[in-house]
This record gives sequence, C-alpha cells and structure tokens, in this order.
Amino acid sequence: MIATAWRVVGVGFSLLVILAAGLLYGVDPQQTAFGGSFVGNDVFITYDLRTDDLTVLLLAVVGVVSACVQLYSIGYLNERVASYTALVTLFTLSMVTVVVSDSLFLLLIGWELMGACSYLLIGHYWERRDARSGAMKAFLMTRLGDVGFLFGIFVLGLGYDTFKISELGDSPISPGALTTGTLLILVGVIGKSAQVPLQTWLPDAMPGPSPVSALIHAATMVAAGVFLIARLYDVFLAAETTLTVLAVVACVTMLFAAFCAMAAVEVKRVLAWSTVSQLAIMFAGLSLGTDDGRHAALFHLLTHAAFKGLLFLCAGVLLHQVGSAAFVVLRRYTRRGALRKRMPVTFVTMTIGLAALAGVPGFAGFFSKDSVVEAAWHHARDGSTVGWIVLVSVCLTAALTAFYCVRLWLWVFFRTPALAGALGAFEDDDPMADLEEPDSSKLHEGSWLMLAPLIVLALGAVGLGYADGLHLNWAIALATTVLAVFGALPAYSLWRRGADPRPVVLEREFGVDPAYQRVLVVPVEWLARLTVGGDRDVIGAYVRATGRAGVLASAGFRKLQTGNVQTYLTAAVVGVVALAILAGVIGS
Amino acid sequence: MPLIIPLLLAVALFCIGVYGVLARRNAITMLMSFELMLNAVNLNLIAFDAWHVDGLATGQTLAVFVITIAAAEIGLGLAIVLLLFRGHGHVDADAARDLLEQERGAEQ
Amino acid sequence: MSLLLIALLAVPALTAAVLWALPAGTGDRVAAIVGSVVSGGVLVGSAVLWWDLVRPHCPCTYRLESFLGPPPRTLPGKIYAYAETDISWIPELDVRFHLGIDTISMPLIALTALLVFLCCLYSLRITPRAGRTRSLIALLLIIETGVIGTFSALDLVLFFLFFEVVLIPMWLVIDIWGDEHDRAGRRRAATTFVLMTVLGSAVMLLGFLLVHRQAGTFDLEVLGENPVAGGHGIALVAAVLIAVGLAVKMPLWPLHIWLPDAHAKAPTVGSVLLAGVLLKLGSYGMIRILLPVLPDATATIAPYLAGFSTVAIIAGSLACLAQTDVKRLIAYSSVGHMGFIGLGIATMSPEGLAGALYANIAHGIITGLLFFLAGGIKDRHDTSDLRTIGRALYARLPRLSGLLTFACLASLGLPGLAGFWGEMLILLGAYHPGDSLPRTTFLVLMVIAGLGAVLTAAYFLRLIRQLCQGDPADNPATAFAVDVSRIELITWAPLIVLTVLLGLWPFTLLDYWTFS
Amino acid sequence: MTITWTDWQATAVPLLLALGAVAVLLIDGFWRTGTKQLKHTVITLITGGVILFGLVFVMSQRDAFKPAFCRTAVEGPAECSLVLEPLTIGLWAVLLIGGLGVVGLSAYRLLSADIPVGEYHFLLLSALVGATVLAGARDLATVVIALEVVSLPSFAMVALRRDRRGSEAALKAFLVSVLSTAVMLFGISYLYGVTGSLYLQTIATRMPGIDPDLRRVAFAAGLFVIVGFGFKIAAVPFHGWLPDTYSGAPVEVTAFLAVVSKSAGVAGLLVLVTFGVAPSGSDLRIVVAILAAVTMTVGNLAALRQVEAVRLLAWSSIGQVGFLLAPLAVGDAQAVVAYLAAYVVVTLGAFGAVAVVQRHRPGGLFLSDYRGMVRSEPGLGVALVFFLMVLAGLPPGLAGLFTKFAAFQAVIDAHYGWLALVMALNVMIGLAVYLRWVAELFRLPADDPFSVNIESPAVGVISLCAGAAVVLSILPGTLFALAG
Repeated sequence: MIATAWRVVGVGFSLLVILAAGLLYGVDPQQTAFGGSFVGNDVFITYDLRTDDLTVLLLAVVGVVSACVQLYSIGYLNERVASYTALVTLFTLSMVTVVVSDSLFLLLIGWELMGACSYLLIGHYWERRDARSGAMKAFLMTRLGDVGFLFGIFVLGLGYDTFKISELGDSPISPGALTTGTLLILVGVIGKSAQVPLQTWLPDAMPGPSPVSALIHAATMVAAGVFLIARLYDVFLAAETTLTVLAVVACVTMLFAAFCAMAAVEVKRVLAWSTVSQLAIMFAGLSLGTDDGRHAALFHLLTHAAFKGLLFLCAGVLLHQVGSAAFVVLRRYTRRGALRKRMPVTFVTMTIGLAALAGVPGFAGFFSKDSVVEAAWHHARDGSTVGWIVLVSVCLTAALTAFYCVRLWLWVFFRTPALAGALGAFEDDDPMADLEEPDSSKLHEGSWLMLAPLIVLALGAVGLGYADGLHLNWAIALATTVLAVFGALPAYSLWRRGADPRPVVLEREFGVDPAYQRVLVVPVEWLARLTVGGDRDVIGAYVRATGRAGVLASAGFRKLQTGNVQTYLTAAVVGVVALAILAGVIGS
Repeated sequence: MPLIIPLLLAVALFCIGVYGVLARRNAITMLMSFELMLNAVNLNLIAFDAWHVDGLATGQTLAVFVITIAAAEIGLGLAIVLLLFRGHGHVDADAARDLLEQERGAEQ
Repeated sequence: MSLLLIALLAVPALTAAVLWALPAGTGDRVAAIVGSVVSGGVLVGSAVLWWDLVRPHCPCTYRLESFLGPPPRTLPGKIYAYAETDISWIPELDVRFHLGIDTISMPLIALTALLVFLCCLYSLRITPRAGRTRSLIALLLIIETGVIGTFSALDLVLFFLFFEVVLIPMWLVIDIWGDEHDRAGRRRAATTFVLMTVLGSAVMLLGFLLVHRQAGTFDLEVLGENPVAGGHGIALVAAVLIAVGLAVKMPLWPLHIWLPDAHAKAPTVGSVLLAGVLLKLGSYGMIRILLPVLPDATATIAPYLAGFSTVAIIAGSLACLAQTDVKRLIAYSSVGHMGFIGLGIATMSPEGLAGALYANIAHGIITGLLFFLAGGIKDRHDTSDLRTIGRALYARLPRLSGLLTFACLASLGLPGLAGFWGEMLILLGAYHPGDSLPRTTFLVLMVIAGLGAVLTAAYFLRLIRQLCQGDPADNPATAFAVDVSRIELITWAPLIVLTVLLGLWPFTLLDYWTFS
Repeated sequence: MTITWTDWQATAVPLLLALGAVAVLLIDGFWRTGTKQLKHTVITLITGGVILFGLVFVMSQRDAFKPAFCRTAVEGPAECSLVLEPLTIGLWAVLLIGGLGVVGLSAYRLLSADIPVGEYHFLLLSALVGATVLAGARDLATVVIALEVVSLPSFAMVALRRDRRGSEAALKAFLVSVLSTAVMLFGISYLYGVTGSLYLQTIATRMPGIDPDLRRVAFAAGLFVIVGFGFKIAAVPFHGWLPDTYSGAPVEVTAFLAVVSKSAGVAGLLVLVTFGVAPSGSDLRIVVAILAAVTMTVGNLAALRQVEAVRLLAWSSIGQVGFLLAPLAVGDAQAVVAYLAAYVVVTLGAFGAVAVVQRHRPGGLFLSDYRGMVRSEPGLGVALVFFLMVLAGLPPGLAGLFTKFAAFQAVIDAHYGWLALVMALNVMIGLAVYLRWVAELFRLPADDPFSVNIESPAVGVISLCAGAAVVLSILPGTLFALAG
C-alpha cells in the first residue's frame, strides 16, 4: 500500500521534473530569492533559485533518467520498496535543488543530500558486507571532498562578498583567493565525480541496486561535478592554475579508469570504471577553458547520461534474471548462446549502449566524444599545452574504451570459437568454477516494465547524437574511428583465442585502495584506540588518583588519631613551632 | 636586677612544664607540669610589671587572676582524674583509649 | 510580563514540592501526569514569552527590520533585557535578584521547557526499573527551574546560584535511577559528575568575585554597559577562572572526563537532559559572561580556548570510533559537538557566535533524540553494549533503527538538517575570526575542525553499520512486541520535526542573533 | 587616681545568666517534692526563659554602643574592658540562640537519664556567661578569665555522666585546653611586657610603635595567644582532642561543645584579631590564614571516610572552622558572624537528628543506620538532608551557600588568592563528605527502616532549626544584618 503510494509519487515527481524542463525550455533566465538573513556584517545567507538553459538541460536529463529508473525499479525491486522509492525520489529532489539553486548554501544542501541518498541506497542490501563497506566508503570519500567544497564556498563567497552564484565574478577578488577557492571547490567536485585521487569509491558502490547505479552513479549525481564547474565557469575561467590542475586530474583519471575497466571481470564494475573515465573526458573538455570545450563537455554529459544509464539498466536486467553480473557466471549461459537468444531486447539495447560508449560512428557517444576532441584540437592548435595533453589522452582513452567495450560485449554474449579456456579465463576468481551447467531453460527476458526504459534510453543513446545539429569534422571523426578500431581488434583476437590476460597491476587497480587503507584507515583506528586509552589511563587516571589520594589522606589522618592524648599534645606543640617558623618565613 | 634573669627563669620553667606535659604519662604529674607553666607566666607578669611601672599594677593583678585560674583548673582536673581512676583503675593519660572509632561497615 | 518569567521558574519547583508531599506509595502515575501537565504549561508559557519578546513593540528584536534590510547590530552576548525583574536581595553582598531574557536566552529556555516536557511525557509509560517515578519527576522539574533560572539570570551570583541548583538533583537522578546493572559504576559516575562540576563552579565563583573586585558590581546589564577593560592582570585571571569553570560544565577537553560515564550510566531522561540542556549552561555562560564582561581578556585566551575546543572535536570523534557502547558513543559525540561550539565562541566573530548559538539548539534537539533512541534500544535489549545487542537492527526494529539513522545523519551535520548550520557558521567564523585574533591559527584550526567533521561522519556511519546493518542470519532476530510504541512516537515526533525545520529554515532563529 | 565608669546595660546579659545559673542550682538543691519530670521541666523553663530574655534584650539593644568598666586612658580614647556594640550584639545573639537550642535538645526525655539535671543546666548557663563576656571583652585579662569560665564548665559537662567514656573524653579535652591556656597566658605575659598594657585597643595602638628588637617577641606572643584559641576552636594541628571528646560525650553535650563553646572560641579569636593582637597587615593574619587553609583541608579530608555520624560531624565541624577562620583572617567580622549563625542553627538541627536516631536505634552510631530515612521518616530525613546541604553550601541550603560566598568575597577582596583556591577545593571535598550521608538517606532501606514516633520537644527543636534555616536561606540578608 505505502509502497504503491511511494511508487506513484516517485514516478509522478520525475514526470513533473520533465514537465518543468519542458515548460522552462527557451524561457529567459530568471532568478527568485526567498528567506535570507544577515549573519555578521558581510554574510547574507539566502535561498535563491535560477533557471537558464543549463538548468533546463540538467532538469531534462534528471527527469528522464529518474522516470526510467522509477519505472524500471517497479519491476526490478520487490522488497523494502517504500524506503527505496522514497529515497530515490528524495535524491531526484535534491538533484533538482542542486540544478536550480542560485545560492551556494542551497546548492550545498542538495549536493550533500544527494550524497546521503546515495549512501543509503548503496546500503540498500545491508545484509551484504560489500554493500555496507561500499556505502560507508562512498559517503566518507565524498564527505571529505565536501569539506573542501565548503571551505571553497567560504573563500569565494567572502572573496566576492556574495554567496549568490550568479553574482560571483562580478566584483574584483584577489587572485590568491580566487585560485584557492576554485581549487577547494575542485576538491569537492573530484570527490563527487570520483576523479583521481578520490576515485575508488565509485566501483565499490556497485553492490547497490542497478537502477540506483544507473541513476546516481552514472547519469546524474556523479555528473553534478561537471554541472557545478559549468555553472561556475566564469570563475574558473579566471583561475588558470585551477584549470590546468583540472586538466591533469582529468587526463590521469580517464586513462587510469580505462585501464582498470580493461581488467574488470564484472559487468557493473567495468561500467563503473568506464563512468569514471567518461566523466574525466567531460572534465577534460571543461578544462580547456573555451566555450566549445564547455559545450562539448555538457553534450557528452547528456549522451553519457543516456547510454551509461542504459548500460547499467541492462546490467541490472542480467543481474535480475541471471542472478549475477560476473563474467564467469554469465559465461555459463553464454556458452550455448543462451543469454543472447533468451534475452533479445537486453542484448540489442546493451549492444547499442556499448556501441555508443565505444564511439561507433553514428551513435551518440561518437558525436559527443568527437566534439570534445575537436575542442581540444582547436585549443591545441592555438598553441596550448593543456590542449595537447587533453587531445592525446582523450584519443588514447577512446582506443581503450573501444577495447573494454568489445571485450565486455564478446565475452558476455558470444560463445568463444576456442571453447578451451573459454571458462578458464575467469575461473581463478570464481568460487564455484566447477559447477555443472546451469539450466538455461529457466532463463528468460525481464518484464516489460524493465524493458521499456531500456528502449527509451536506447533511443536516446542513438538519437541524442544529433541533438544539437549534425556538424562533423571528418578528419577527427576518421581519426577517432581508426583509434576505436585499433582498440577493438586486440580485444577481438584475444577473445578468439579464448584468452583474457589481466595484468596483476590492473586487476589490483594500481593498488590504490590498499594504500589508502594502510595510510589512512589503519592510523585513524590506531589513533582512536590511543585516544580512548588516553582518556582512560591518563586523564581518567588523574581523576581516579585524586579520589584515591583523598581516601589515602583520610585514612592517614585517622591513623594520626591514635586516641593517645599525649600524641595530640605533641602534635600541637610541634604545630606551634612550625607555625612560628612558617609565619616568620612569610613575614620576613 | 636586670629584667633578663627572671625572664630566662620563666622560660626555663615553661619549657620544663612543656616537657613534663609531653613526657610524663601520669595525669597527676601532668597537672603539676601545668602548674609550672602557669607559674612561669606569673613570674613573667611580675617581672614586666616591675619593669614598666604603670599606675594600676596590671601585671600583678593578672598574676593574681592567673593563680585563681590555676587553682580552679587543678580542682577540676583532679576531679576528672579521680573519675578516670574510678573508671579505668589507673591515671595514665595515654592509656585511656576507649574512644577510637570502631572499624565497622567502613564501605557500604 | 516579568510575572510570567517568574512563574516559569516558580511553578516547576512548587510542583516538585507538592509531588513530594504526595504519599509515597500512591501517585507514581499521578506524578507523571502532573509533571507532564505542569511542564507542558511551562512550555506553553515559554512560547507565550517568546512571542511577546519578538513582538514588534519590544526593543530587543528586529524581526520587522530584518525584512526591510540589514538589521541593527548588537554586541555579542551583551544582554538587552526584556521581562525584567530587579529586586535587591542581599544588599550586604551586593546581590540582586535580577532576571531577564533576550533573544539569546529565549530559545534555550524554550528548548529546556520542551525537553523537560518530553521527558515527563515519556515517563508516563516508560520509567526506569528503580521505580519511584514521583521523585524522578520532581527532580526533573527542579532541574527545569535551575536551568531556566540560569538562562534568565542577569546577576552573576544568581547565575552561579541557579548553576548550582541543578547539581544535586542530577546527582540523585544518576545515582538512584542509573544503570541498574552497575551499582558501583553509576555511583562513581554520579559522584565524579557532581564533584567536578562543583569544583568548576567554585572556580568560576572566584572569577566572578574578581570581576566584582574590579568592577564593583555583579549586575550583567551594568557590566555589559561598561565591561572590565584590560587583557592582562586581574581581568585575565578572572577570565581564565570563569572559562575553566564553564569548561568543566561544557565540557571541553581535557575536563570532559566526567561526561561519558555520567551520560552512559544515567537513565534515559537523565541523559536527555544532561546532553540536551545541562551542557548548554557552559556554552551559554561563555557567551553571556565571558564575551561582554571581559572582552579584552577573552580575546587573550580565545586562541587557547579554540585550540582546546579543536582538540575536543578530534579527540571526541576518535574516541567515538573506538566505543563499543551506544550511550557512551553518543556521549563522546557530545564532546565533539561542544568542541565545535567552543570553537565558535572562541572566534569572537558574529558568524562564529551565531553558529555556536545555533549549534546549541540543534545539539540539544538532536542529541536529545539520539539519547531517547539509545534508551529505547537499551530498554529493549537490556543493555547498551553493541556486541551484546548484535547487528542487523534494521531487520528487528526497522522503524527505530530508521529513526536512529536519521538522527545520526542529522548529528553528523548533514546539510538540510539542524546540525549543519551551526557547524557551517562556526567554521565560517573560524575562517575570519575577530579582528584582535591571530587569523592563521584559526585557519589551521578550521581545517582540523573540518577533518573532525569527516571523523564525525565516520563514527556515526560505523555505528549504523555495526548496529543497524548486518546479516540477520547470523544474529537470530529476537521478537519484539512493539517496534516504536505510541508514547515513544509522540515523544520523539517534535524533535524530529524540529530537526528538519531548523535544517531547512534557519533564518528565523538567525535573525535573532545579529551581532556585529 | 583614675575613675572607672560602667554602663550596666552592657553587663546585663551576663549578670542575668549568672543569676539564672545560681537560681537553677538552688532549685536543684532544695527541690525535694514533686516528680522528676516537673523538676526537669521547671529547670528547663527557667534556663530557657533566662536565655530567651537575654536574647530579647540583646535584640532590643541593636546598634547600641555601651561600654563598661572604662577608664580614661593616658592617651587616646577611654579604655574599656567590656563593650556592647553591634559586633557584640551579633555574637551574643548567636551564642544565646545556640544555648537555647541546646536547652531545647536537653529537655525532659531527651536528656539521657543518668545526667543530673540541675548541674547540667547550671554548668550550661555558667558557660554561657563566660561565652557572652568573652564576646564582649576588650582586654586580655577579661578574655582569659572569660575563656576559662567557658571551658571549665564544659569539661564538667562532658564528664557529667561519670562513666569511662565521659571521663576519658573530659580528660583529653581538659589536658589540651589547659596546655592551651598556659601557652596563651605565656603569650599574654609577653604582650604585656612588650606593650605595657592589657587593653586591646592600647595594644593595637602601641604595637606599631615598639622598637624593632621587640617586634619578633611581640609577634611570637601574638602567635601564642592565637594558638591558645586555636586549641579552643580545634584548629588543626590543635584538633586532636575534638573527635574523641565529641564521640565520648553525651550527644547533647557534644551539641553544646560544637555550638556554644566553639562559637565562644571563634568570638574570642575574632575580638582578639580584629581589635588588638593582629591589626590588618600584620603577619599574624597570615598565620591565621595558614591555620584556616590547613584546618579546612585536614578536617574535610579526614571526614571523607568516617562511618560514624557523630565523628563525621566532628571532623566536618573542624572543616567548617577552617572556613570560619578564612574571613576571620582578613578581619571581616560581618562574614564571620553570619557564617557562625548559619553554622550554629544547622549544627543544632543535625545534632538533634543524630540524637533522635541514637536514642531510638540501639548502637545507631553509623551512617548505614540512616538508610532510607527520607522514605521511612520523611520529615526528619528531609530536614537532615537540608541541614547537610546548608553545611555543604549547596542549593537548597542557600544560607550555607551565601555565608560561604561571603567568606570567599572577603578573602578575594583581601587579595588572598591562594586561600580562595584552597577554599574552592574544600568546597568540593566537603560536598563529597556530606553526599555520602545524603546518599544513605535517599537509598531505599534494605532492611528494618528507621521509623519511630519522635518526642515532641525534639520535633519542636528540629523543626525550629529547619524553619530558621529556611528563612535564612530565603532572606540571607538577615544573617549579614546580625553584626551591624
């Protein structure tokens, strides 16, 4: 009953968001303020809203994806529905807040509420250890970033003497403050969008329900970082250093994530890493500091929302029907092509999604990525190092992306010509490798509630490429396509040989996580124990010692109370003398 | 006669008295030591009185009072000692130790 | 309206006397009802008083202007008394019975009234195992008198007096109704609490007397008009003494040692009042007395105060990370939060002060809720030890643990909930502290405090993970008759609502505290 | 030659008390017929009446100044031996109230049967005579004699039961006191020698002028005098006799010692310190301050672990004396008198409660015998809790709180910071002492709760004390108005 109510509310709200986007489309930018109070002389806290085309774009994305996800969840999820749907709705609300807010504080509220919702939703299956730890990790890492974000707000807000986003950049500000502020904001962005060095939480957030991954960890929340920088673009443009830092971070991240994706053996994990690297591509576009760079980034955000959401939903279908998205499990069904035949819709839509991700010409990802490359190229041509760096790394990433897309596609859906080692390739990390053939007859397509969103998003993954007119730089298109092919071929040949060599360093994802464990978590736990010990054995010891001293003194005085009057007399006489001496000392 | 002589004598008396009070166990002896101390006081008073001669002989007056006080104290003291003897069967001041607190239920 | 204020003080105390007059055997239930009615009346009264205070006619509010534009500034902590009562009490000692409120103290008074009311309501159904509800209620009411008195005292001696009124009742509450499994422990906790606090307040009294020696008056209004100048010498000594005395109550590291035991051993209502209200006496005193009366000397000690507060934030959070007892954990979290408040006061900047005041209220509400929840869990499992309670509370008590999660999120300062604004403003205040303070120091402290906020999140998530989440399979679900009983829901609902409201709409309160 | 003159009103109260004493003795001696109860009642009424009359008289004489036994001095104002002035009034009021309370506590069926009534009241009255004279005395001879007149009867009272414990208690008190008298007289003799006068004011005026060689002598002499009183009020380290004597004497006599004779000692010391021996700025005040610090600390610490009610009260009274000495050391008479008044009232009440328990509970000496009294004997329990809170100086015991406060203020205003800190520490220790008792009272009785029907006189006295304490808590001003 309650569950149904919440479902209705959720879907309704998403539709409302879409409606709002539709209504606001093409309307002149507006701002409204409500509430507000002075704290001190130079801090005026207020809630402001604004609408402009950026808002509209994001609203559309959020609305559509969340609508799809809400529908999909009806089929996907059937326990703890109420809390789940409520949280998803709350998440959508807070994302909308972030998008429409013109006040840094209001934005921060939405920003962290998203984090909280993501935490709670990742922990939806709280029976599972990986879900628990993943959720905690996600919240803590983003929170760490958010502290930086908060400080950034202080620096910028007090620097510009306003906390209204639309007024930032109007008044003069000291360059130092500007750089510091933007860098601090960047910390928050990095945390939210899982860029290096705070990237490790996103892959671990995958134990959450797939729809959640689709909505939060692919389409919207992680993209909020991109949105934020786009929102504050004028400020960032003024801060050269910050943009360079952003560029470096982005480039490192996209390659790093792509490599990790190449070695992942679980569909959702591959997708998570690819999300990280795709986000990095958007940041790369932003870091160029040019208008078409920004445009390209937002374009990529749009398309990426479509196809990555789609991919996650497909993974969700696999997870839901098969029970696992690990390659090794899927292989069992695939070996007789069961998967492909039994779930045609999933297969087709996922293929479309992967194509878009890999940048196959004609699909959405292709165009958006090319626009980034093109922007980078223009910038580089104007003789900018940043431009060159971005250009090179994006191209490399394109190749790597193609590789892991093809690898995923082939291994999941196609039986290997070389049957030998077909399974062996993934056995080593499989608990139940020598299980007999699963009965693939039970396997069948998901319900239409789940499939409809797939189709919608698939349409998006194809069509959005042509969203802002079809302008194509043939040279670049050719280059990227060739790179994609170069990336795809090795994957294909490896698959033909039924081999999947995974370098240890990649499998370990460059050992970042254990390092953090060793450098951060362990010392903190150690310190915690130290503190408790200190309270108990140092401070507490003083208190206890005081008490004990009192008791001892008391006992001592009782000992002095011998009952012998002459002791008292002696004590008295001694006391007289002592007093005389003491007072004499003090007196003179 | 210089003032110092009686004063020294008085101090000597007083110290003897203090010694007696502290060292002797017998209550009667202690009372006698008190007498010594009080007499030291008297000696002082007389000496000082003789030293600065003021109109009404304050020192001597007080000396008379002190003698009275001593008498009264000794009277009461003897009574108490008597009582002690009746109760305890001896007059050793340091042997009367009934009034030590009992160790009971020290921690409840 | 000063009659109303006096009634707020007198009625609970008189009711307590009446309750004790009731025959012992009977009247436990009656006492609870009477207590609820009376404290409810007090709550209503304080609401009326508040409304009357912020009515446009009153000179000490700027509600109207705040819509028109920037409201006028007031000196931080200086009293602009309303509903005043000023009677000479002991002329020989220059002690006056001088009461009054302003926008700083009013919300705290209302908070007190609310929490006491909720505690009495809670005691209607749920009482400690020791019984003797009659006395418990009476003591709660006396505590209410003491706290409201402290918040409305305008004379240093009167402040000290009401400050002391609270001690013995709270000592009894812990000692009699405390943790029924650990007699010696609760006795020790109670005694440590009362002795440390008494020593602290005695030291504070020395400070007051020094102030009197310098300024020749105990009256806060007069002292606010012409404060004790000079940042060194006697003034400094007085400031240090007062600060130490209040820091014991607050408590600031390393004087916090009484707090964890006291909170952990106290009965639910006791912990709620301790954490929700009593700790505020310290911070309120700092704002009300240190800043306006000894401005220069406070500026001298502010960096050290801030340093200790930051240490408190970090130490409290770290200690929480290693706790295995729910109530102890929440108690230590109070150390951390009060550390934030101390930092805010130490910045001596309008933002920091507003933040500190806001955090006072928020902490009172949220921690009160947390202790209520912890008490609920403890009553159900008959222990508050995490290992004994086991995990996967989501499976056993979904609503309760859901509320617990909510409260934890609120307490870790999630934006949109009450905890956020206080901490945010305090950090903002630390970002640009008062003019006379070393900025760099405060910047460093701000960063450390920010990390402390992350640690706060860490231990609350750890709590949720170890208590609420987990695999039901390996902790067999004990069946509970009720998840959240009706009375509990009624008691907790106001706190939950307030948490959300204060989180979403801070402006009403912030408008009261417009310092310059 | 010199003429001396006297305002007889100044001597009215002591004279009256003395007459009363004689009357009581006579009645006791020549009373043959009639029941014991009647006799006792009559004696009680006479004694009480006399004291009450004295009290009324004193109150009627407020802010009067009436010297007695005066002679025109060679230089300066007239020298008087006995002065009735606001300070005296306050002290007398305190002393008489104390005496009245003790009389009430020793009414028929309260006074233990083996104490001869007549002697008891006679001694009580004569001790009061000495006490009043001591409070008004302004020359050393009068001081000494008055002190003796206070002391000797009280020893007799201690031993009045004529049993082992009584005699031992008396002996201890006696020996220590006699030694103290001797020391004090020794000091006085030197004071006389140095200044050539026994009048306090003369001493005070001449003290600064004496030649430096004698200064140390004068200092030692003053020290001896103060020490003499130190024995009397049982300041550490001259306190050894007190716990034993308290626990050895009958409870009523203990109450008398704790209230009247201690107040007398404090009064005498106050007179000495403020009027002559230790004018402000002299090192002797430092001595007194040190005494105060040591006394309160030792007293409270030793009380911390006591398990007998009387002994706890004894030690805590030592601690209280420490607090009394603190304002005394800075010569703040007002604070001292106020503190003394509050102390007297609540100590009477506490001893009353203790007497009730000891009378009705076989061997009811221990704190554990008070378990659960708040529940089983609400009136008595609550009253006792209130008295203890006044002694501890915490709400609801505002009388105690404000008198302590006044002490703090006096000390702080006299720039004795260290003493103030010691006092703060002792507030904590003292609280710890009394809380142990309060905890017992509030605990639920494990077995046989203490519940009896208390004699109406005891109820009267205790409730009077409680009422007085409550009034003083609401209007602490009256306390400070006592000494002008």
